[in-house]
Amino acid sequence: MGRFIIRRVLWLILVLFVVLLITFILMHLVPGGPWDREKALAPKVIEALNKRYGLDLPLWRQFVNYAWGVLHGDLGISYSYSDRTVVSILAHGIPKTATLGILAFVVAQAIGIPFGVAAALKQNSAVDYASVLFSTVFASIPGFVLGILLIVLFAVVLHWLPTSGWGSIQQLIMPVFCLAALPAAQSARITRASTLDVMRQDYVRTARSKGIMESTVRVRHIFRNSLIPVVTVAGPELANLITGSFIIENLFAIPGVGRLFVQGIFARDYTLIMGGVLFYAITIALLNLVVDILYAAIDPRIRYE
Amino acid sequence: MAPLLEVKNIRTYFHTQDGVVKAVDGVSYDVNRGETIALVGESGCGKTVSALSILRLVAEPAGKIISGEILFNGVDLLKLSDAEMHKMRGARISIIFQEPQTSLNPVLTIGRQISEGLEFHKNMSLHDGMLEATRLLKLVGIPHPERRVYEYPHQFSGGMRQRAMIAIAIACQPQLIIADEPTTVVDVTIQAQLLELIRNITKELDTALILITHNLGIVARYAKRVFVMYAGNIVEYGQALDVYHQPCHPYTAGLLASVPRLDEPRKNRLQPIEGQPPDLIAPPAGCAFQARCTYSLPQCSKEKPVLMQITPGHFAACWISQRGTKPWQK
Amino acid sequence: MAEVVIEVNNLAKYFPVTRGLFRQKKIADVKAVDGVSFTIHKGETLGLVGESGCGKTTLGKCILQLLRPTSGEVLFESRDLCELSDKELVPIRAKLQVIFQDPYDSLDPRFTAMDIIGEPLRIHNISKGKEYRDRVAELLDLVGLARYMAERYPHEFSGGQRQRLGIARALALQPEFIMCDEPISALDVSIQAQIINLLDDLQQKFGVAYLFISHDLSVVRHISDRVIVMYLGKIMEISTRDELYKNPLHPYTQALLSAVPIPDPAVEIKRDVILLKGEVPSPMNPPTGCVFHPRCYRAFADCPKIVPILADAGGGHQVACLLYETSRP
Amino acid sequence: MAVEINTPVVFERPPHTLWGDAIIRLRRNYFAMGGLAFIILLSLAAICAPLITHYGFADQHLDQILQGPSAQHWMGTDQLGRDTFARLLYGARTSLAVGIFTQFIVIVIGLPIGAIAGYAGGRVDNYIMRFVDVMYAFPDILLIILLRSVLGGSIYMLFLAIGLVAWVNISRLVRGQLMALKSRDFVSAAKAMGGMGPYITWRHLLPNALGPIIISITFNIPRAIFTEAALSYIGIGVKPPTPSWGAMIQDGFNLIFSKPYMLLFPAIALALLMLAFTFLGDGLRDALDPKMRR
Amino acid sequence: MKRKTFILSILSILVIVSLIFTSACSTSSTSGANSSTAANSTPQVITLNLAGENNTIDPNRASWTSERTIIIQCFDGLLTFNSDLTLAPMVAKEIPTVANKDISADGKTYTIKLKNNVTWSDGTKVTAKDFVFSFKRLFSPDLASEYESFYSDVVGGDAYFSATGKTDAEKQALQDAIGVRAVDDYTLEIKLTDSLPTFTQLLALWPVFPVRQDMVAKYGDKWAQPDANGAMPNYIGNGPFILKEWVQQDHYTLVRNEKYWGTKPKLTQITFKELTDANLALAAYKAGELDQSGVPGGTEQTTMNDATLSPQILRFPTLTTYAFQFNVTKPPFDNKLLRQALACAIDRSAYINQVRHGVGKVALSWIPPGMPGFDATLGTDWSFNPTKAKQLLAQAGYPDGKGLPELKFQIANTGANPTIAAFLQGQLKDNLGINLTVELMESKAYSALYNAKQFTWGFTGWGADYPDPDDWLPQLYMTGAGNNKTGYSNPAFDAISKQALAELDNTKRLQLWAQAQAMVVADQPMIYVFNRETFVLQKPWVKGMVTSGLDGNVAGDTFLRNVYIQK
Repeated sequence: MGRFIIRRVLWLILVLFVVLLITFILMHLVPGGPWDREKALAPKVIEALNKRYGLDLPLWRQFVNYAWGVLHGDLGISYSYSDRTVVSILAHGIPKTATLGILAFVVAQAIGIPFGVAAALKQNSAVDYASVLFSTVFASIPGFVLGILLIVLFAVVLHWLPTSGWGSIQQLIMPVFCLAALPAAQSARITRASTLDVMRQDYVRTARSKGIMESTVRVRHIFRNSLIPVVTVAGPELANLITGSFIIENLFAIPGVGRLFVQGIFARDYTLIMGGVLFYAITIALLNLVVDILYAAIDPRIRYE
Repeated sequence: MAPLLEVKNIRTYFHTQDGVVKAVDGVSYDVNRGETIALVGESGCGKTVSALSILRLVAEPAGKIISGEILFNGVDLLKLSDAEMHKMRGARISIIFQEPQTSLNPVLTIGRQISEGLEFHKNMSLHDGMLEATRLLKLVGIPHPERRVYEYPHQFSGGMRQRAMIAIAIACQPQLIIADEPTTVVDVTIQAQLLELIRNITKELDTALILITHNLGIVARYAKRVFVMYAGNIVEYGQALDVYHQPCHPYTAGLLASVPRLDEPRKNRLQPIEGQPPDLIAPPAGCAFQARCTYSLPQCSKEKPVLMQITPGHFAACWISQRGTKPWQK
Repeated sequence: MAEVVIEVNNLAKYFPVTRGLFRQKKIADVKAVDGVSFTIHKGETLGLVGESGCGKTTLGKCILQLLRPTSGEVLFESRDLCELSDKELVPIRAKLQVIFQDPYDSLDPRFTAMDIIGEPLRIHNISKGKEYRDRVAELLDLVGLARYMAERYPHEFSGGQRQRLGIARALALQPEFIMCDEPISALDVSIQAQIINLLDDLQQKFGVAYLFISHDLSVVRHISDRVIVMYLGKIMEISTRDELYKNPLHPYTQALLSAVPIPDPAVEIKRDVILLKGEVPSPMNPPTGCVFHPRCYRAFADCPKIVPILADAGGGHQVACLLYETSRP
Repeated sequence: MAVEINTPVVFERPPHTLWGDAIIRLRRNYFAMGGLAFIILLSLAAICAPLITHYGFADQHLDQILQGPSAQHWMGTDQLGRDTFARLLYGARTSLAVGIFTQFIVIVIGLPIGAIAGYAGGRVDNYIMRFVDVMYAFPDILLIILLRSVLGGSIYMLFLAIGLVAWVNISRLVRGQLMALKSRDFVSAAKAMGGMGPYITWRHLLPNALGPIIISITFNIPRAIFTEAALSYIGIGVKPPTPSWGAMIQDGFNLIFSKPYMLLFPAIALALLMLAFTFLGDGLRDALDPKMRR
Repeated sequence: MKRKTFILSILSILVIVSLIFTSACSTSSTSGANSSTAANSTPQVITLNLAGENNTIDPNRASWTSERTIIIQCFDGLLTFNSDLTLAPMVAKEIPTVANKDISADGKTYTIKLKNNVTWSDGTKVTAKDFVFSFKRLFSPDLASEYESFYSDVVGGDAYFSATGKTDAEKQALQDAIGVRAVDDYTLEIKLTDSLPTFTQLLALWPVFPVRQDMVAKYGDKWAQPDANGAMPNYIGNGPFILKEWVQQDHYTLVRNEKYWGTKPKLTQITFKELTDANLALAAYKAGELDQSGVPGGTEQTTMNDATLSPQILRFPTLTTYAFQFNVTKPPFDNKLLRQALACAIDRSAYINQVRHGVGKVALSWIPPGMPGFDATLGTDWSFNPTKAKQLLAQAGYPDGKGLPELKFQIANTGANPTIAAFLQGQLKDNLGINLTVELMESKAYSALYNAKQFTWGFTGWGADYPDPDDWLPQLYMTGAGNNKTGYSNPAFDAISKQALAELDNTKRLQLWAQAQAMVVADQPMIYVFNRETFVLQKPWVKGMVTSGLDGNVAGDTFLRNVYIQK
C-alpha cells in the first residue's frame, strides 16, 4: 500500500509537469496577451510591463523559470491582480471552492444515496418513481438555470436567503444546492442501480438464508456492497464539483478558484492559469488516489502492492 | 412418526419478459428426521427453485410460490409471518449454496458471516459469535481457524469457502440442511473431502439433508432416497438402490446409461439422451420427456402422467412403466 | 505406433510476478507448466487430467501458441512452433484447432452460425460464395445441426448445440490436431454423452488427433487412448488408458480415481475413498521435492527432498514418483 | 411438425440477432421510446424548420421587440424582434449538431486510441494510458475553455474543442472493453484459426464493444449540449445569428425578471432533450445489458 | 396507479416552476428591511456595486473605471472636475492658467500652489513632496504604469520610463532629471517639453494623486494591497473616505475620514460589492442588498413600465461613443464610398429606440454631447437613409451589393455586443441586401486582432478620460497614433491636430478641433452609432446624488461625498 502511494505520487509529479507544459503551450497559442485591450496601451508601457513580469524572456526560459519556481513553491505573480502572488490568490480561493465542492458533495451523497437505496429497495413504488423523476429532472437542468431560479424564488421573492456572496451559512445554501443537484441525481441513479444489482447477488440470498433481520441484511450486506460503485464514481464526482464550480461561483459571485481561473483565461493571466491548472490537476489526482485507497478500505478484495 | 419436512404439491413460477416460467410445477417430497435424500436432475429442472421455495427465498417479485404446502414439523412454512420465517431460516433449516465464490459476502470477514446467524438466533455477542465461528471453522477442517476467522472470502480457496459455507449452515444446529449442488465447482478430490464432511456432520448432529445435485455418483454414495426431477416435476422417486437398479422412468434410465462408469468395462459408445429439455414457458401437453423418449406411446404426448407407485416405495410418472413394462431395462 | 503429430519437449510456461516503482522487477514466477514432454500421435486421443490450477489449459494453449511458452519446444511437421512468428504460424494454425470449455464464451455472440463455422474458411481464403455455403452446410450436417440453423445466432442455441458449433468450426479446415479444453464440463449430463459420441465419430472419420483436457476421469477413460495426469505444472503419470485405470501407480492418480463416485449405490456402499489432505498449493510457491508430497498419503522422508523423475515403469507406463524410483541413490 | 434427426429443438421465436433482441427490449421501454420519439421529432422539426415556421431565425422585427407569446409569435420575440419559436427550432440544429459532431470527433480520436491500447496491451498500452492519465488530470470544462480560446470561434472548432477533451473517456471505455473481450474464448478461437490482430479487433472485439460505446455516446451527447450551454453562459458558445439553445438560455438569463419566458422556453426545451437522451440511454443500457441475455 | 404517481409528480414540478416564473414577473416590491426606522437616525450607509473586479487601487498604476471609483473616494488630487465637467481646485489653491501666471507664457512650466491645510487620513500634512513622489513613481520603469503615456510631455518622464534595462544608478539619475520638483512644501513645479494646455485636466486625474512615500518605501508596491484579513492599514489617502477593508473578489468597505480636511461627507460607510453579473446585481437590488444597480441590457423597457421600479430609475448621459470602425487600410473598407453607404444603411434610432428602449442617444459624430467639441450638426449626411445607402453602394462600385466580397465583422463577445452585431447584420440584410459575417471573438483575442490591425470591421467604444477633444481626436485619428486602429491617415487632419494640441487659446483650440472632427466624420473611418446613457436603479432613500459624464460603473461615484440617506 505504501509503495503504491509512493508510486502514484511520483507519477503524479511527472503528470503535473506534462500538464503544466501542455497548458503553457496552449496558453501561449491563445491569441491575445495580458496587455491586449481595446484601448491599447502604449508600446513603451507594454515593454515595461513585459519586463516587469519577465515576459520579455524567450518562452522556454519563461517555462523553465516557472517550473523552477513551482518546485520552490513559488507560482509567480498574477498579472491581472497586480502584485498578488498566485499562491496568495489561490490560498484565498481554494478554501471557498473546496468548501463549496465538499459541501455540495456531502449534500449530493446525503440526498442521492438514501434516495437511490430507497428506490432500489422499493423498486417500482412511488419512492422509486419519485427518485427516478428527481434524478432525471435535476440532471436535465443546467446548474446556472437552476441557480437563477433559486435566486428569484428564495432571495428576491421570499427574502429567505441572500442573493450571493461569501461568508455566511445562508449564502452557502443556494450555491451548494445548485452544485449538488446534478451529482445528487447521478448518485441516486448509481446507488439505485448498484443496490438493485447487489440485491440480486448470491451472498444476499445467503444472508437471508441465515434468517437474520432484514434490516441487518440491508445494512450489512446490501448497502456496503452497493457503495462500492458509488465510491468509484465519487472521486471524479468530487473532482468535477471542485473543478466545475466556476459557473456557480460566477453566478453567486463567490470568489473561488474556478471564477479566478476562468477570469485568468480571459485576462491571459498566465501565472494564474498555470496555478489554477496545477491546483485542479493535483486535486483530481489526489482525489483519485483517495478513492483508490477508500476503495481498498471498503472492498477487502482490492490490494495494491 | 411424521416426516420432518413435507413438501406438498408446490408450484413456483417466474414471470419473465418472455412469459411465465413454470420452474416448479407441482412437486411433492418429504424428508425424515436425520435422513439424507437427493433431488437429482439436470440444470433448469427446478431442483434449486424447489429448495429455495422451502426457505421462501425465491427471488421476488419475479418468482412466486403459487400454491402448495410446505410442512416443517407439521407447520406450514408458507403460512408463517415474516418474523416467524426469519426464526426458521438458519436456525431450523439452513442451506449450502452451489457457488461459494458468489455466495459469501466479499466485504465481510468469514467469522462475521458465520457469527451473524448466531448473534441473531442465539443472542450471542459478537465476541462469542466469533469464538463460536472459530470453533466451527475448526470443525469443518479449516487449518488455523483462529486466524482464518478474520480473513475475507477472497483469501480462501474454493474448497475452503465451501467449508465456510458449511460452517454457516451448521452454526445453529438446524434440523434440516439443504445442500444445493455443494460440490459442482470444486475438484473431485475436494468434492470427496466436502461430501465426507457433510455426511459426518449431519450424522453427528442428526440433521436431515436434502442433497441437490446432477451427479448420479454422489447421489449413489450419500442418499438414502432419491427424487428425480425433470422439467419442473418429480418423475421418479424411491429408495436409491431401487431407482438405480430398476429405474422406472426412461429419463432416469437414460441418465444412468449416458454416463461412463469407472467400475464397468469401457463401452465403445455412450448412450446419450438425444434432444433437449423442453421450454418451461410452454411445456408440452403430455409427458415433458415424450419428445426425447425412445419408447413413447401415443398417450404420452396427450396426457401428462402422474406419479404412481410401480413397486412398493418406488414411484414414477410414466405411462410406460405404469403399464408394467420397462423397455429400457436390459 | 502411428506417426507423431505433435511432439512437446520440456515445455515450460512461467508467469512472472512483478513489483516495482517504475521499472517492474520480477520477484517470482508462477510455474504454470514446468518442463513437460510428451507426444501426440496421429488419430489418437490423449487425455489430460488433473485438478484445476494444475496447468492443463495453459499447456494446451502453449501447444497452440495461444500463449507463448517460456521455454521448450513444440514440434509440428518438424518445425518448432515456438520459434515461428505470428505470421508464419497462420498457415499452420489451419491444422491445429481448438474446442473450448465454455460454449457461451467461445462463440462470438454477434456472429451467425454460418459466420462462426465459416470463419476459418474466410481467414484462410479457402472458399467463397456457394462453395463456402455448401461447406458450412456440410459441416452443420457433420455435427448434427440442421442447415436451416445457419442463420441463427449463438444465443439461440442450447449449450450442447453451441458446443457442436464449436466442433464444426474446429473441423472446418480438416485439422490434424484439436485441443479439446474441457469440452463437456459445462454441459448437462444427458448432453455430455452426445458430444462425446460426436467427437468419437469425427475422429473415426477424419483421423484427427485430440488432446482431451478434462477433470472428469470417467469421461477421460472413455475417450482417451493414452492419459496424462498432471499436478502443479508437472506430469505425474503417463500411460495407456487401460493400463492407467487398471493399474494406477502414482498415489495422486490413485486418489483421483478413488474420489470419483460411481453411480451405483450398491457399489458405493462398499468403496473406500482415499481422502487427500488439504488442497492444491499455490504454484507461485510450490513444495520442494515432489510437489505432491504434502498431500500424499504415501509420502516418506525423501519426498520433500528429491524431485522425482518421470520414468518408465514398464508397459508404456511412465510415472514420476519416488516409490517407483529404484535406480537413484 | 417434422423434426430432423439430431435437431429436435424447436424454437418458438423467429431468429433474432442480439441487436434485434435489444431493439425488442428497447421497444418495450416506453420511456426510452418516448425519448427516442422526442429526439427524432425534434431532429425532423429542426431539419424541416422552414416548413414549420415562416420566420427565419435571424429575421428582425424591430417593431415587435420582446413580445410575449401570442398567436403570431408562439413563444414571443427577443430583443431584436426575432421569433423565439423559430430560433428554438433552428437552435435545435445547433444543439443537436454540437451533441452529435462532438461525439463523432470523440469516436474518431478515442476509438482507435482505445482500441490500439486495448488490443496491443503491454508497453504500447502503458504509454497510451499514461498519456490518457495526463489528459485526465486536466479539468474538462476549463480545458475546453482554453482550447476554445486557442481554436477560435467557429462552431466546428467548438465541436473540436469539446471532442478533444471528451475522447479520453471513450478510449478508456474501449480499452477496458477490449481488454475484457480479449480474454474471451471466442477471441482465442479466432486467434487459433489464424486470425491476426487487426482482423480480430475489427471483426470480434469492436462489434462486441459496440453496446457500451453506444450507451456511452447516448449519455455523452446531452453532456456535450450541456457543455455548449455552459460555454454560451460564459460567452464563448456559438456565434450569432446562429441560435443555439445555450445561447438562447444565456439571452433569456438576463431577462429573467422582465421576460421570464425568454429563459423558460429554451430551458425547458433543453431539459426535455436531456430527459429524452437520458431515458434513451437508460433504455439502451437495459436493452444491451449482458445480464439480460439468456 | 404507478404511472399516475409519476405524472402527478411531473405536474407538481411544472407547477412549482411556473410559480417561480410568475412570481418573478410580479415581484417588484422592494421592502427594505429597515424602512420603519426614523429618518433622523437613519444609518448613513450605502451599498453600491462596483460591477467589476479591480487589479490594483494604487493611484499610480490604476487604469480601470472601477479602480478609479475606489481611488477617488480615498484621494484628492491637485484639481478636480465639477459636475458640469469644468475644472475646480482641490489640493491646489487655484486652477493654473497663463493668466494667473501659474502657467508660463510658453505653456511649458506649471507652478502650482497648494493649500496648506490638506492632511492625510493619519493627520500628517499633504505637501508638494507627496506630489513629486507620485509623479516620479508614475514614471518608474519598474512600476510600468499604464497611464504613464498620458504624462509623456513631462520633462524627463519618458526617458526614465524607458530605462527598463538600465542600472539602478542610471535610473536614479534619470529619475532626478524628471521635471517635477517641490519648490517648497506648498509649491509644486512641473516642466513640460511642449505646450499642452489640457495638462491641467490631466492634473485632475488619479495617476497623479498624491502617494505616501513612507508607505511605498516600507511596503513597496504592496502598500495598496490588503493584509491577510482584508484590512488596508497602509492605504493612507487624503480623501473623504478611508478604505477600511478590501475582501478581494468580494467587497470593499469604506468609512468616513473623520479627519478629512475639507467638508466631511455625510455617509459614514460605503460598501462596494464586486458583482460582475448584471442579473445578479439586479436580484441583489430587488432583494434589498444593494442601493443602486444597473439593469441587464434589454430590460430597460420593462423597468420603465414597472410601477415600482420606474420612479427609482436614474439615467444620465455618459461621455462615451460607440462606433463600428473599419480597417481603412484593407479592401473593401479602404473604399470611402462603401463606408459611407454602410453608414447610411444603419437605422441607429431603431437600435436606440427599439432595441435599447430609448436608452442612449444616436451618434453621428465622434465627440459625445455634453463635451467641448460636440457638434450636433456633424455627420447628418451619413444618417440613416436606405435610398442614399444604395446609391452610395452603387457609386462605390457595388450596385446592389454585386461584386462585394464577403464582409466580415469582428466583435468581442461581451455584454450586449452579440445583440448589436446581430442588429448590424439585420440592418445590412434589410437595407442593402448584404450578408454580413459576424465573427464573435473572445475579448482578448479580439483586442489582439484589433491592436494588430488585423481586423476588417469592428466595434469599439471610447469613453472620456477627461472632457476634452485632446482625449478624443488625436489619439484615434492621427497617423500612427497609439489608438489609431482604423489606419486612418489624413495629413490635413494631422496638421490641424498638432496645432490644436499646443494652442493655448481655448476658443481657437476648440475651433481647430471642430475642423479636425469634420474631416474625420466626412471620411467615416468609423460609423458612429450611439452615445451611452447610464441607466440604473437607485433606492428612493438615496439622496443628494450628483451624476457626471465621467462617472464609471457606479453612477454618481465622482460625487459620493455629497450623498446621504433619508428614509
